[in-house]
Amino acid sequence: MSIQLLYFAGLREALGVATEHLELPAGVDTVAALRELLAARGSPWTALVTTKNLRAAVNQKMAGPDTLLQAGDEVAFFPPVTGG
Amino acid sequence: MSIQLLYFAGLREALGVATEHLELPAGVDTVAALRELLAARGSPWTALVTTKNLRAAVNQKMAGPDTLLQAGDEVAFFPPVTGG
Amino acid sequence: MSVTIQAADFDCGQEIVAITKGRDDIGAIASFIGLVRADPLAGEKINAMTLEHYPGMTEKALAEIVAQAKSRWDLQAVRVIHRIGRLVTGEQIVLVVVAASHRGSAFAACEFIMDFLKTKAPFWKKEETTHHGQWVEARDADESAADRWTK
Amino acid sequence: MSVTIQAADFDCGQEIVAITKGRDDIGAIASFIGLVRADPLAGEKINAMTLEHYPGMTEKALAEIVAQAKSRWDLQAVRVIHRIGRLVTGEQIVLVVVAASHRGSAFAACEFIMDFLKTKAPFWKKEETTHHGQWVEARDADESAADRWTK
Repeated sequence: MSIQLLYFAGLREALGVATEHLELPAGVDTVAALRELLAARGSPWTALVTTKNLRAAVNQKMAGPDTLLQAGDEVAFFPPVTGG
Repeated sequence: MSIQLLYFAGLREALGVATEHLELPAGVDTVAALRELLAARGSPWTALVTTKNLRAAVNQKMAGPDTLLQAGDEVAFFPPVTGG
Repeated sequence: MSVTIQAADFDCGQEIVAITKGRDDIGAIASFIGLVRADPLAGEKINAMTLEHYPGMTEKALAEIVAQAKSRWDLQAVRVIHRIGRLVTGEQIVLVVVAASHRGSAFAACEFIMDFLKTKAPFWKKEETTHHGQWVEARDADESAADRWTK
Repeated sequence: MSVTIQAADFDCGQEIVAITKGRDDIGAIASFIGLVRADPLAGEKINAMTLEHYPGMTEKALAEIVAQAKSRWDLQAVRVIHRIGRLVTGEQIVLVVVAASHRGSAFAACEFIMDFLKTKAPFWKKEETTHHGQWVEARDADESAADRWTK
């Protein structure tokens, strides 16, 4: 299944990528598994597992490591928010 | 000794007086004694002792029953404040 | 001048501009506006109210409240405007603007000033409907609100 | 529309007029403005910051925060404006205006919205000095401020 990925702020800059389409291999169906899959690309992608307090959102709602992924999902990774 | 008296809001309306100069008789030298003196004028002045939570200020500072009066003082009586 | 008693209306935006103009050290501005509400009174709706005050003492009381706020919190600017005279429903009565580096201090000081203004500043409101006029009674809730700061 | 994300500046006074115009039931308006402060960074002064956000999710998060505030307090109107893009020191970043019958609700809801906006709305600040740029780190104090509302 394919998903849409978004990266924001310091993470976006570290990766040098803001968005990508990704075809998920079988078995990668949670936020935690997706982070491991991306980190396996090597530096700078290891940030997906090493960044302190990295946040994830699935379909624009905050998500935890166990949140299940479905085809067509919009998944975003970003640092803790600092607006206001 | 003589003092300046001021009345505000509902009390001013009840008394029909906003300000007066008053020559204090000997022995009337506290806020409490002044209230008794004024109340002794009879209705509507009894309000000075019967009004619930009546406030007093001496020289524009909140005063209690025991606050001492001196010649030339400005003494004000008024209901609890309701601004804002 | 941080405290003004006036009959004229005020503009919160203009007062904020006056406080912030040319400064780059303010991080947070909390403000409060009180308005005349068309509450029911004696079976009718309130049309207006008249604000009476004690000239001289009012200014001193407000200056003292602002000084207390400045001693409790690290504030960069405080502006208080309180109107007097007759105001119809929907009109603005009071404005308190507090500028600080951080929002916690700005919010706390703004609420503190309002709580003490409501219980310590010599203003009195007389509400009017078409057929009635009545002096507003002090609310116990306002005393409680002010008391919590002394704990 | 109670929530707006925009690059343009805002006027607190105009927003308050828009909320109160033609109404006579509002007694209290609490508002908050956050500004860009010239704090020190890497031995220099901050000149500006750039606000990034997550289009779509930001609007949803803010609408959710406003809905929560409305469910906790009896509010008559809420207005939130958050700017994005590059802002220099002294510029306004965020505005929250809350109208209610009584001041306690207005103050509490305004502070609640700011606390949750700071921890739940997907905005990120990058500060810049003449020679440096640095993403702002989330403050533990902001998490604590938001946590107190869940007690």
